[in-house]
Amino acid sequence: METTNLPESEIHLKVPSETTYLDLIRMSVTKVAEDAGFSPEEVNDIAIAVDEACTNVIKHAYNQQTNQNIDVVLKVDYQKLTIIIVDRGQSFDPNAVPLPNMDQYIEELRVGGLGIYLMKTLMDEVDYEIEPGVQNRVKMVKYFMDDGKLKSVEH
Amino acid sequence: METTNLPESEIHLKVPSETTYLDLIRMSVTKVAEDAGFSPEEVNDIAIAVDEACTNVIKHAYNQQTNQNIDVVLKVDYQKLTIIIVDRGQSFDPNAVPLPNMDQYIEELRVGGLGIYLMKTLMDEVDYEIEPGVQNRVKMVKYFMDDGKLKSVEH
Amino acid sequence: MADFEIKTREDGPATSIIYVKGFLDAHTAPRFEEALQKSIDSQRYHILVNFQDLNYISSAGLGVLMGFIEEVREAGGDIVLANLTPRVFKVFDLLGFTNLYRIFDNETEALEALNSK
Amino acid sequence: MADFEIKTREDGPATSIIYVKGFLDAHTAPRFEEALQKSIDSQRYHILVNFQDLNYISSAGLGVLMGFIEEVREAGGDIVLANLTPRVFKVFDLLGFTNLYRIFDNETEALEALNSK
Ligand SMILES: Nc1ncnc2c1ncn2[C@@H]1O[C@H](COP(=O)(O)OP(=O)(O)O)[C@@H](O)[C@H]1O
Ligand SMILES: Nc1ncnc2c1ncn2[C@@H]1O[C@H](COP(=O)(O)OP(=O)(O)O)[C@@H](O)[C@H]1O
Repeated sequence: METTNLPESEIHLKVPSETTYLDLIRMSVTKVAEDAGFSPEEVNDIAIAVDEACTNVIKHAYNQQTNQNIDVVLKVDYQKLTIIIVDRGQSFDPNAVPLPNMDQYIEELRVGGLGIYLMKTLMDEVDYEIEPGVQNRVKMVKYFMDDGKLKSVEH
Repeated sequence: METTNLPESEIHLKVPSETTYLDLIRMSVTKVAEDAGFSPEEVNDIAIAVDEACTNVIKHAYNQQTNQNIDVVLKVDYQKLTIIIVDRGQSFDPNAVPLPNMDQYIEELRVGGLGIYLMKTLMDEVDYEIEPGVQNRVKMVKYFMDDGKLKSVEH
Repeated sequence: MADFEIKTREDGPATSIIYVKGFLDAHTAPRFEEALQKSIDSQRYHILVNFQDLNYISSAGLGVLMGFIEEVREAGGDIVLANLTPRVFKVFDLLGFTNLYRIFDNETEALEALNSK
Repeated sequence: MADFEIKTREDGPATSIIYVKGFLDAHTAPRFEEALQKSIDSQRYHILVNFQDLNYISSAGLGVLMGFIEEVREAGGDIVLANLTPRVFKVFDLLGFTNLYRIFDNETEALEALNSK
């Protein structure tokens, strides 16, 4: 049992690396995002982004091994919801994964490769922090006021 | 971040010690209990028991301090759902807390003191494990088949 | 908490009807308490609590009722309950509270009983 | 997972209507895939997917559609979509998939388009 204290408004969820837990993860995220004051549409966007990130962990980082686990950390502060998803599976180089060109994608009727694109489209920030052999971590942020100026300053 | 692995079908939820999180806890427990196959009535019973245990942690163990946290562990195996709730607040002696005599309770129009009674009535097993200064832990079990014989053997 | 709503309707000079919706737990119980307190502060001791849209109750909700019942009855009134969902009724039944609170299938019956007391 | 249901209705010799209900994610996508595969296995290349009761879709659900569209079109059929909820439509729109799949407000229009193709 972990003994560290949480700062206020931080929630941890740890589930086995199985797709059956995606809906529990979405439900928890949905609840926290709703309570934080996001609109129903934003809440759905956030749920999709988290779903995609966790699906990738199960599919790619753990290569469908179900005896591993996924940590989901949700933090709410006055300006944003931060979601951190951690796995201890295979690492990858997120910079080596090109985002799809959607026109080309549709023309060539490709399959897959939309998860990270959706995460980046639906959230304000998506950052990977890969420590090979230790853990992989993706941090996603959604601001309450989707203020382009604020965002461009932060990047 | 915790680095231990979960055995299969074990879920951890860690939330701040605030009553606002009771519904997130209930939602998670409800989802896990539903997926485990409990009936809607049993699921509600389990949610109440967990709510009562967490409410006690917030009210008594943490004395309404909201900067602490509560761990809820949910485990499903072939015969039961086990729920473990851990706090690192003030300890107490569960054996020194008498269960209310409900006839007398009603006659005297008492207030409060129903939480542990409900937990014990709604769950098949309720066990406290108090380590003063370290942590308090209540473990509650609900069997899939509410088999009186099995229970009387176990006690 | 979006999942809790409480509304009070005054019915004549001495009666309040309190509608409780959603999840009644330690977080939302203070708002239920407030509604009951308000009724009592305005000398409305005939209180009908309509639990029609109440999905869930924990002991915190029961504690609110227990906290007022003595005062209300001593003042010649009562707290009666109507339209309990099965899962809410079960909690009252489990604790024997069905012997303590009069529980009715609908508002009409509850009001009749409340005002003929 | 109680939150997913899929039903197929055959409509004439060449058409299937697939009803998808609940949450379509990486966990439930294999069942959607199965339903599409079954339709194709029985030479029904005219496929209408009715998303009326679909609350949620992730890229796993889109991947299933993408996995069949080429084969279906080469066989002279199509996959068309009907009754998308706003949140499901948004995902298709966001990715430009509205240019790839014909999307209709109701089954009648979708069937007409499917069979006149
Ligand atoms: N969490 C992860 N761990 C390891 N590899 C990943 C992870 N997420 C993404 N990837 C890699 O990036 C690629 C693109 O991911 P994504 O856009 O989600 O599409 P898809 O999962 O459908 O391939 C994946 O195919 C995989 O190689
Ligand atoms: N988790 C806990 N930590 C410390 N004390 C507790 C805890 N749970 C229960 N208690 C003690 O046991 C008593 C009975 O608890 P309970 O039956 O839940 O009723 P209530 O909380 O309404 O008093 C409490 O008043 C408190 O003194």
